[in-house]
Amino acid sequence: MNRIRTIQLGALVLLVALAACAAPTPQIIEKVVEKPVEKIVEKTVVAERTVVVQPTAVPGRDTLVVALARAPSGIDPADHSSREAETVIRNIYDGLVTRDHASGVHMEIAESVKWLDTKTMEIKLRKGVKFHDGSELKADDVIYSFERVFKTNAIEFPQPHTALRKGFLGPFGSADKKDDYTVVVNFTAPWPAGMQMLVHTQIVSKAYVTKVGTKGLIEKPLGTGPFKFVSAKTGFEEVMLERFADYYGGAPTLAPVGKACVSRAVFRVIPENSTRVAALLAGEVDIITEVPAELVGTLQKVPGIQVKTVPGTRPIWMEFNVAQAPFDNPKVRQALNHAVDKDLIIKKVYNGLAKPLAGPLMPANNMADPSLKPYAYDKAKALALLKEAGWAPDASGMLMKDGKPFAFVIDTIDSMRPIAEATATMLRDVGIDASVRVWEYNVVRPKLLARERQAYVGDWGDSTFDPVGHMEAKWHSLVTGSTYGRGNFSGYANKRVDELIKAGETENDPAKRKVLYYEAQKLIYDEAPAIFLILPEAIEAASARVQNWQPASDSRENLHDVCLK
Amino acid sequence: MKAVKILERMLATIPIMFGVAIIVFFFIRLTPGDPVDIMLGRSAAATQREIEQLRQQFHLDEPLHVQLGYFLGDVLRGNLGYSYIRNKPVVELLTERLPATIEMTIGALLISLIIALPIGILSAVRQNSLLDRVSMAGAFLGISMPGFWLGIILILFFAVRLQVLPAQGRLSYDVHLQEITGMYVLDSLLTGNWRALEDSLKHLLLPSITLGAGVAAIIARVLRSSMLEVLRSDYIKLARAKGASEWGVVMKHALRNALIPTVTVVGLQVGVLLGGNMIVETVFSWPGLGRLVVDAIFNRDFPLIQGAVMIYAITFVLTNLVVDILYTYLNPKITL
Amino acid sequence: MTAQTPARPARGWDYTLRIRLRLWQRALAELGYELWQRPFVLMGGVIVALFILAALFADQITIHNPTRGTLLLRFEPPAWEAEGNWKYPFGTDDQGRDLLTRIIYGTRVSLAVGLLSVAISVIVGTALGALAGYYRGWLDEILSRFADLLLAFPFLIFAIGVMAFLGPGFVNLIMALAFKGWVEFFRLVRGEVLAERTKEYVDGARVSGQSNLAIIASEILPNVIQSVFVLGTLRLGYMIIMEASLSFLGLGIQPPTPAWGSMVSSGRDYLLTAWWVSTFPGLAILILVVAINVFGEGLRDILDPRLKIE
Amino acid sequence: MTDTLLELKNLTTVFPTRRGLVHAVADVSLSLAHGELLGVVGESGCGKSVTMLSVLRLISAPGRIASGQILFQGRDVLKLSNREMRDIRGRDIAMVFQDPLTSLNPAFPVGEQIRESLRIHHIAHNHFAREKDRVLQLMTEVGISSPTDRYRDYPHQFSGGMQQRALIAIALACEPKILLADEPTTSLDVTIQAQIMDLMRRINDARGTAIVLVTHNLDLAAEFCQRIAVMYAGRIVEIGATDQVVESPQHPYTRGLLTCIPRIAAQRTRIEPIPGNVPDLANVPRGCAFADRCSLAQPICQQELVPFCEVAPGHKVRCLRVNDAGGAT
Repeated sequence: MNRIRTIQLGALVLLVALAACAAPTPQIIEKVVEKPVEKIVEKTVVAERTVVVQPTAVPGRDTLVVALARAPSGIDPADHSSREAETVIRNIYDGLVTRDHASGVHMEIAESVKWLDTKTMEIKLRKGVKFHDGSELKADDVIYSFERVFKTNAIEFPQPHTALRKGFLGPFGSADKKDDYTVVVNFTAPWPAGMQMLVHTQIVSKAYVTKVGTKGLIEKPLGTGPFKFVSAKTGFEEVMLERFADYYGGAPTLAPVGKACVSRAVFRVIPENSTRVAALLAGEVDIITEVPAELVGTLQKVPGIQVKTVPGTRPIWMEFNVAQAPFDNPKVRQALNHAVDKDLIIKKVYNGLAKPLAGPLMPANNMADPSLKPYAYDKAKALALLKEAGWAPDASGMLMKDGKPFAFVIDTIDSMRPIAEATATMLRDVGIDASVRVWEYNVVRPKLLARERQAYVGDWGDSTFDPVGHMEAKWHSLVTGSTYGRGNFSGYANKRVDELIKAGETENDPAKRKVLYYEAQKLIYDEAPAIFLILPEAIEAASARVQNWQPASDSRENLHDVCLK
Repeated sequence: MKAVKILERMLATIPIMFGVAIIVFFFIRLTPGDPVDIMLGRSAAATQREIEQLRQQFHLDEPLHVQLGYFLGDVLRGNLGYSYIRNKPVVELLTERLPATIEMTIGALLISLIIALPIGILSAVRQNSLLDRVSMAGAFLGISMPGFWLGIILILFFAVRLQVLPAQGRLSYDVHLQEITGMYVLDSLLTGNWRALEDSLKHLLLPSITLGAGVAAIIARVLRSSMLEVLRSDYIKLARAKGASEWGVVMKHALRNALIPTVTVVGLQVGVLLGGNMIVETVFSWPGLGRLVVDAIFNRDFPLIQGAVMIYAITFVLTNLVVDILYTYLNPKITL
Repeated sequence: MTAQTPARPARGWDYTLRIRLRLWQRALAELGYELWQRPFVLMGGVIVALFILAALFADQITIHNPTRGTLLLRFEPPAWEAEGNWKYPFGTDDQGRDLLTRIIYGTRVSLAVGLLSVAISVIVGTALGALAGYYRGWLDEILSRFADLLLAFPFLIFAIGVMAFLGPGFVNLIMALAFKGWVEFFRLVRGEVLAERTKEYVDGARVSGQSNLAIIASEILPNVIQSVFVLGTLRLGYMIIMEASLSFLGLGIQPPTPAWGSMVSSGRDYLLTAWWVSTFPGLAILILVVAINVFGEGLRDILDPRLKIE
Repeated sequence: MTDTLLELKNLTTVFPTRRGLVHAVADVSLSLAHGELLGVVGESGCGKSVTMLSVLRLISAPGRIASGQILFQGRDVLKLSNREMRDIRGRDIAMVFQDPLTSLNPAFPVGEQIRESLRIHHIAHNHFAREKDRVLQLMTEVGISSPTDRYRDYPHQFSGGMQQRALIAIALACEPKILLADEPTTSLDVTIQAQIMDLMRRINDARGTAIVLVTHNLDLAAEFCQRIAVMYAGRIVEIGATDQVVESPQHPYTRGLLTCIPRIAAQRTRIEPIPGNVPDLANVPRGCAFADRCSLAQPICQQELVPFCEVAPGHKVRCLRVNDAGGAT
């Protein structure tokens, strides 16, 4: 036992020593604040570079190593479903358009994208964009890429199936070639979210994919992006890319334009948080993703390490089963919204690196209603509302109604456990006997959709910055077999909200769209099918050698302009 | 003669493997509810077609014995089903990751032997000395030390603080190695790639120590107690009476006999090493079976779990086959 | 043979029982003496006893709620650290819950899972082992083959496999552990019974007209019970480690119920900032298991030296 | 006595135990001449084996030789370095152990174990073929048939008698001057016993090897040895030429040993087994250790250590009642 203690102390001494060396280093956190897309994208940098010491300089190294928390599920641009895959794909493939670090959309392979009418889009392509095999990208490749994503059973490997990314093309109808550099896309309905959604579709080479097939494409991806694929190890545990010498330069409106800065980029999977941080400290990797909020303080004190955060795109709610007592009463749901101290959770659990949510959409969403304010933490109001609903505290302070206590189980997944437990604790403070149960997502999800559970703490990605992909999934009533309500775990069903969501999807006038979505948000906000909790920031860290690096809100980490000192 | 016996012993493992497959088959019967529902929970938009596909794979609509027949037939043909999460045949996933796990297991076994043999021998020879007491106390701790904890401490010390050993992975990104067996150390040797050899050994060291520590403790204890027993025996007295040096007595006469019970225990410990992989592979980002299984568990990837458990069991059975054969060479009395 | 039967009531059941009790008393006294001679073993026993007491009286000896904390008290360091507070001797966890309280309650889970899974293993293993060893034949053949098969699986991997399909939970955990745990008791008892059944006193009992089951229960089992007890003690530590490993992997006891394995696991992300969260539960596992092993091995040396090293 | 090869002077070997210090060998003096056949007789636990192990300094810790001298060819072996001691073991003084099965290393072929003796003492200059030839010769000599075939056999493939022969071969390998034979025939059946004893006698004849035969069987010693020492509770209680000891035993214990064995040759008037038990060696009575079991014991026997009394030239006995005892014969 002594041995353990000694090692333990050794580890502590070590950390203290590391910390001590860095005592005078000021805050080097950078925050990027986005504004709605209509405005000019601006960055507010809280603190620019401070003098830092390099951890371990491997001389003459021109390879950027990025540590991911999970392995990409596969790197076919049409057929993947993980953020890690998105990051890797983003560096090999370019899309017609891309997004900056916030939510602004910029032309990439496309020279211009124009709506001919509400359902027809004309895409003009840049000339001279080369695939990694040297062939030029033309209209046929774009059409082929769209069809690969959209057509039923277009992906033939391993068994014929429909691409996982189909949803991103919305009401896609057909794509026609006007000439080698012009494509016209016909949608079956207006598609206002089209531009934001287009960011997520990357272009593959028709000639290459028809030659090697999907299997070949996965084994050796080939795109037009800043890096070309070199090799991947077992299950994409390590993906190595190298600079594409004939790169056209990327989006002209996003500086710097030109070839990638580093000659090689490596993505390596390090799932354990502590190990990922250790690998950065040891100088084995240059950038790490998904830094636990607790470690921000520690890492900031380490010389030669920079920590950056951006507002994330995965808001967290606690959804009630509104079909079931006691949550069938909106007053109870509002009361619980008032009972949770979001600021304390942000301060303690997220180390200050999160924002409170005001309703169903994250603040950065282009259609988020800025007039909605987060439910205020107000115990008295919560108790008053609960009293109106018939719940009164007994002698021990526990809420009772008709002789029964207010007790329920909050389901959650492992990564959400801390916030779920914190929420439960706060609810217990107002006399509600809430307990937490941790599930695996795949197990609990069908139960939630079957309305078998009582409450669920979880998140839902909102990386398109548009309500589409989000509102219809979370807050539209469930329509089995469609994308509507696929993530509606509360069972919330409001006819008016459904109408508004549907109307918003096809309304092309941004102002009118706003009206629709603002009304929907207000309704959801008032009826509170969930406790609107928080939006955690994405935290990344890098060694000081890494320059010009910016975490991406939508996790589409672009290494194109990152340099190594 | 011996060869025939060994062959017999090898053949005897075949029914065991069959039994393993049957037990693994029944795993899916343990699931409360419909396994297909649980598996497809992941994609809400599970099409009828996907459901049908799954039902077909498991032959869930057939009677049990027919299902078993299909399953065994598939296993015999090397078809362990299809992983939903990874979109790949299970066999492919397992075979591409097995070498990494085997490499680490062998590394851990070697490390544990390197630690355990001298400690076990010395503490028996110097029974009740300070060395004996300290190393036996250490052994008790080593058995119950949580693997991930030791791993992180080792990373902090050797990778972060001293920066002499890597914290994660199997090979540095800038070292090129032509893969033949998938076991990097072996591949480096086969291709005469010394740089890769050094690099892969460095990467192997910390995980092996982490994984091997507990096993080293057990082996040291077993070796010590059997050494003590052997050292009391008459033939050791005789060896001394012959005038043999103490080194000769201990290393030749005693060790050889003390190894006999130890070898059996080492064989059993391989099971512990295989189980420990899951935790250590996660800590050190080692792309082996263990991590695959952990992922599979959280994703309810039943075919993958079945396949992995089966592969583990088969590896274990084969290891013990090797141990049995080794045993006959160590112990002349046993002819299998 | 029937002629023999009337003779039995004279040596009535209560008589045999009394004799047995007296023998047991003597054995216990001897055991106490032997333990007194081995301070380390005794200490191991005392530590195990303390853990058991802590588990039994967790409600009485703790002042905090094991599952309820407040974020305001998140990551209070252990009392002896700079900002420590003796109200939370080992500090608090990520939910601001007192770590010591949780560790004490965690003892319940560890011991309950350990004891119950060993108990089931003992009962099933002993019963089947006795039947197989006594009757031999096809029953023995089937059971032995099945036991051999289970031995082909490494323990943790088998338990993980079973748990992955069963789903996490207290009862499932015990079932998964006992599912493989009985094999060793089966093999032990079967071996002993095989050896015992040929002895004279068994023949004697058979001649005196006792039924087979009665012979197994009253004549053979008392002779193997010591070995079973020793093996059971040693397996207890192993089962506790298995429980912790499964909980660590998220397959065991579900939070917020405090279980050492899941406490260690959920604390590992904080190892760099709040080392105590996973270290103390880890130490608890370490100490209890070491104590059980020291005690168990001591018992083995005293009661049944034949069982040396599994 | 100029012929003395080995001489033990006041040898005392002790073992600390939880119950106190055990004097396994207490103040034993013995001498062995070149080519002599000496018997050391006593019940098990009387210290005879420990005496032999002491000669080779093979007492395992925590036991130790507390005092006395062991002179081999005039040199005190207790003062030799470990290295020098190892040179003596096996080469000058060899030992044959009681249980041949457990004394042979089960992990090595018998032939190799014989060869090891040669190798250790560089008898054949570490020349394998010469060593092997010598081993085969030794095996033939001790009566192991077809040695070439049996060279690679393991101990468990040998019968008990053959194992004992192999042990003797190991002991003889370096042509030692002294052979310490510790109960060499106890675990063997009668016919084999006779063969082994025969073999040892031939060795003594042919090579002039002095043999110390340690046995609990006084008759065996009587048949084989020239001189006999009787030990009881760590001490020699009677020593003398075989005829003296067997024909006119002076110590009641010796007589007890003789009467324990039904003999055909000498008709005994009564058979009296020795009553009582061997005393606890950790707690040996101050006086005569045998007093508690002795029918002739008197209070004085219990009080002080009984000195040797030379009843005839070379025939010494530790008994206060020598004369009375003599009358009992």
